[in-house]
Amino acid sequence: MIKLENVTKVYKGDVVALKDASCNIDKGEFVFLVGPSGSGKSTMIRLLNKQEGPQAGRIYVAGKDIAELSAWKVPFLRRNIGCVFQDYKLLSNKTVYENVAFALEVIGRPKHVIKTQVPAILELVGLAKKQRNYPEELSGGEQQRVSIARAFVNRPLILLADEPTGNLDPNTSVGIMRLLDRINRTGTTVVMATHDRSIVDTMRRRVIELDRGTIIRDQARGVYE
Amino acid sequence: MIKLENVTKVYKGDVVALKDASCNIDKGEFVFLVGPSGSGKSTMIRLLNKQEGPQAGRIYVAGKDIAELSAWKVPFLRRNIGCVFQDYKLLSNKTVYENVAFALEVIGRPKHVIKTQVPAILELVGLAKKQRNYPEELSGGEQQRVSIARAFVNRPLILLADEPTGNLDPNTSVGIMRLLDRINRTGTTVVMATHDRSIVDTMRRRVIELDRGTIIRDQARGVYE
Amino acid sequence: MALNVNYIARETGLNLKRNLTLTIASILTVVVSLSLVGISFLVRQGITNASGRFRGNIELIVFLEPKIEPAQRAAIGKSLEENPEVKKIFYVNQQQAFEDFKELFKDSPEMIGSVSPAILPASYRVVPENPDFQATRALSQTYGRKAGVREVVSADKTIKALQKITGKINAGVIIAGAVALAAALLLIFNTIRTAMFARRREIEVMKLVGATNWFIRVPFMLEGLIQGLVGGAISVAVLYLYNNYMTTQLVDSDEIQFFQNFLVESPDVLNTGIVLLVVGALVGAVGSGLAVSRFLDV
Amino acid sequence: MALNVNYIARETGLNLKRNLTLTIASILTVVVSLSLVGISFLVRQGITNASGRFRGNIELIVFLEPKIEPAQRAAIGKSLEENPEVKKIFYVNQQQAFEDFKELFKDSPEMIGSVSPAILPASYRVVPENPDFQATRALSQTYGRKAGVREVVSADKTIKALQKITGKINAGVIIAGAVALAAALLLIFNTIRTAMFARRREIEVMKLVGATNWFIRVPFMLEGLIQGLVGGAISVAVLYLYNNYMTTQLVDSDEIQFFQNFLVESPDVLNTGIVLLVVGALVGAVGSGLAVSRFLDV
Ligand SMILES: Nc1ncnc2c1ncn2[C@@H]1O[C@H](COP(=O)(O)OP(=O)(O)OP(=O)(O)O)[C@@H](O)[C@H]1O
Ligand SMILES: Nc1ncnc2c1ncn2[C@@H]1O[C@H](COP(=O)(O)OP(=O)(O)OP(=O)(O)O)[C@@H](O)[C@H]1O
Ligand SMILES: [Mg+2]
Ligand SMILES: [Mg+2]
Repeated sequence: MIKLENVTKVYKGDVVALKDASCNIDKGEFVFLVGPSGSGKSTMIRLLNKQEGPQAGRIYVAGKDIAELSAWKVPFLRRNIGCVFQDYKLLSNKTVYENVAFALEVIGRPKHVIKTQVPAILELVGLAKKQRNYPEELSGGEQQRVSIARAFVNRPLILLADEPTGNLDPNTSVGIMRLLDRINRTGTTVVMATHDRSIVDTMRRRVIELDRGTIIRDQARGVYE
Repeated sequence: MIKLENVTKVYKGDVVALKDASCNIDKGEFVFLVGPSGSGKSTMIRLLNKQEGPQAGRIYVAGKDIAELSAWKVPFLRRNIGCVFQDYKLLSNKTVYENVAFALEVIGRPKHVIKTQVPAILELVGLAKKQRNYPEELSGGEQQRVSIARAFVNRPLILLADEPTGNLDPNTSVGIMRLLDRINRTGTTVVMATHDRSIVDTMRRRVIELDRGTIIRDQARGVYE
Repeated sequence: MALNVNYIARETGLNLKRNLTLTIASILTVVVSLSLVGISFLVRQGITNASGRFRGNIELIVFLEPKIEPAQRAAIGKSLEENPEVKKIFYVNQQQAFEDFKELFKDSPEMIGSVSPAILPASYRVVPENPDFQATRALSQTYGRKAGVREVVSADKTIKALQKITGKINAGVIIAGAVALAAALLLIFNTIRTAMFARRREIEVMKLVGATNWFIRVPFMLEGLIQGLVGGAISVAVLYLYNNYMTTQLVDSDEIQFFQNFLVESPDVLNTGIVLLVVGALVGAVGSGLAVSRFLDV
Repeated sequence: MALNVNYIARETGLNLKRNLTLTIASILTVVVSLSLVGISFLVRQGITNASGRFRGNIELIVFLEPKIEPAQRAAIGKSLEENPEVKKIFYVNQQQAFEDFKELFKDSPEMIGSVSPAILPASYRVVPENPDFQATRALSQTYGRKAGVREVVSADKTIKALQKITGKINAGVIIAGAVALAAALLLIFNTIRTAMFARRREIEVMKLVGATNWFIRVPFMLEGLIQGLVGGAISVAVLYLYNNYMTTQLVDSDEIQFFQNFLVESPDVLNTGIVLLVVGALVGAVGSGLAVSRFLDV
């Protein structure tokens, strides 16, 4: 499903965010991406949905080299990849409901589908009461959950989650992880960057560890450290 | 140092974010604020530095009722309160160095002081190499550490930290907690909202637990749950 | 990609409402700049009208000797009427010449005092078949030599001069109008760009969630179109108020007939109004489309 | 609170550089709108100059009978000279009257053809001591009754009419200038507000870190001042180019002396330029100060 071949990403000022990284993630896998702050986890996720391009190496998503995707096809790639951004990236002019609905409108879902699916998913993440609020009027954890809801409301093939529980209390985190697990069981490939030791240690899934841009560990049924 | 008397904060749409909350925090204390997502932790912090005002109750900071502070005095209150915001609130047009320096410029520190103190504090939070970068060019955890550096570069009387380790890996978190502890030992009152069970359980400091806006626990040398 | 009309309408409406500061700013810019353009167009129209009326179509005047015999005068008239080069003639007797003179100089009574009917020569005003420089000159030479004719004045120089003046004024006003229009376009686009800059994050996020460029662009363009239309409509209203005010002002000043020449007809105002609406709508839509594009490259 | 000059200068410089899109937008708006204001001021100045030159200062003309005795003529002249109400007189003989007439109607040769020196009366042009309506009328009645005087024309009506015309044109152009200025202020403030809106988060954060209102406001105002000055300076350059172009155009058209009346002197251009710079600087600084305030309430 996802394949990285010797991918290197260098930011201006010679910051090597990813160095010669290679890995292969199959359809239906659940992968934790761990590593200290600044080790390149978010960079890897940004490369996968073509928010940025690598300096070297090839990236295949669903069998296609995404470097060769023409600009107008990129949106279609992104529709197959749900993404929970580390900084949420909510639309500040839209309500919670509209933010989540937007991901469905983008793929042209009819109104009645939107009207049933959006409240259902908001219920799942515990935001049923906040539908009419704007992102500014939510707590940090609530905003994070809106981002999670938006990322998988359209049942993507791949779910990239960049620290989706960073601003959530342990109980809510467990709820979210159950949800991710359920989604994963329906066949969605999940890649999740996280700092949460207890989650990684409880779930015992594949763990890829980064350190200063290099993959230093790739372990099935791994732990945080 | 900080005193809340029956404070109630209601947002539009009848969201009761804080309900009849009372507590007393002495100078030099270290307090963890815990509770599920949306329970009112950030609201309490926003009330303390007068980002918002309560509907009922009184809030005293350093012996003064902050509701009676005239508008032009609010900046001076804020200079005594360092704040790590949950969403960092960095100035996107300023580099890391400039962001931290701004907190010193605001209180009129001379240039040579700024020139020595800013690099020192950035070194402490592990960002010595990122001084010339803009917030956009930093990882989530790095941005969070800039926010931390800015909050205590001017040695405030009170340090409010809203989930300062939410985007940090365990090791970096431990480093930051050591720093906070050191600051606390110099006499600074620290109030920290957190979801990190292991930090709270390790430090064993006073814990105030919120649930749907109500203080349900106020325990010296407490644990997360 | 089939765009959902429902989605576009709703999205546009919400954008207009929720970014009220930016909506108002854009409409304000459109109103102010298009009103300036509209007014400069109307002034231009007024000047064109006025210069059209100043110009007669009499190209040749055959002045007769004041003491000419009536028979001689009739002969000259007949010869003129029969000349194939002449289209039409008017006889202006001495009294009429004086009336004309008085009319022309009614604001300069000292000029009127300096002449009397007996002094002014009678004349034939001649409209040549062919209002061409050569033909006019030939006629003028033919009749200048006739007995009883004091002088033939060919108006070609006057007309040239008048044309030069009105041409220059016209060119000046057209340039002013073009400059005002260019300025308006620049200002409106500038405001749209600034407003879009304030929303660049939003556009980026839409792109990251999988929206295509046109999916994002169309509501923004519709938004710009509406802002342009609303702004255009308001400036049309401004234009009508201006024109009404000017019309009453000009008609009021009937002691100075000169000004009435500058009156602008309703159809002209209507045309200018339509131009404003179209310009507003176009620059709003196209400007927004262009301004969005800058941030679509994510 | 003592503001740190160093800080302000650096902060302003960085703001100008790092918000280049907004800086350019603001300067562009200032340039376009102030150029329009400047040009309308210059046109106003030109029209004022022209109408000043059209108006003479001769208020009374005593036309003499064409066949007046030289002695009688001299008597009238003497009487005029000795009259305490009269400041100055000029004698215009028949030939001079004809020359004047030719000069006046050089673009209308058909008028010239209609008169001859013998036809035009000689006249005394009189400048009254007191250019007042009553005094002029009294003089006119006194001399109108004298033998040898054909008619006395008091120019009061002409002057009134002329004043009315130039007054109206002037009022119109002043209004146009005021409208342009108001439009410019509105447009500039509008742009500043939009630009500030794009930076509202930044302002809020500064406030939350403990900055006082003036600490935030002063660099923004300085920024606006500089944008206004730069924009003003560019529009002064536009103004000079415009004036140079117009001057060569007008001087070129020496066959139509009429236009030369509209020439604007360098000091006028300089004054207008200074006004533009001051307006630009003021509206930039004050506008920014006001626009920031909206977001300071944190
Ligand atoms: N746009 C950019 N320009 C320059 N450097 C960048 C940019 N984006 C990221 N970096 C740098 O690249 C490195 C990797 O960043 P990345 O965001 O991938 O880290 P991360 O593993 O997600 O960290 P965290 O856990 O703190 O979110 C960091 O050192 C960061 O400063
Ligand atoms: N501006 C606002 N308007 C309306 N409701 C608000 C606003 N700000 C916060 N709230 C609501 O108030 C409640 C408390 O919010 P607060 O940010 O204090 O939660 P929190 O304890 O910090 O949560 P988290 O751990 O997720 O950050 C939440 O339900 C939130 O939706
Ligand atoms: Mg990251
Ligand atoms: Mg919070």
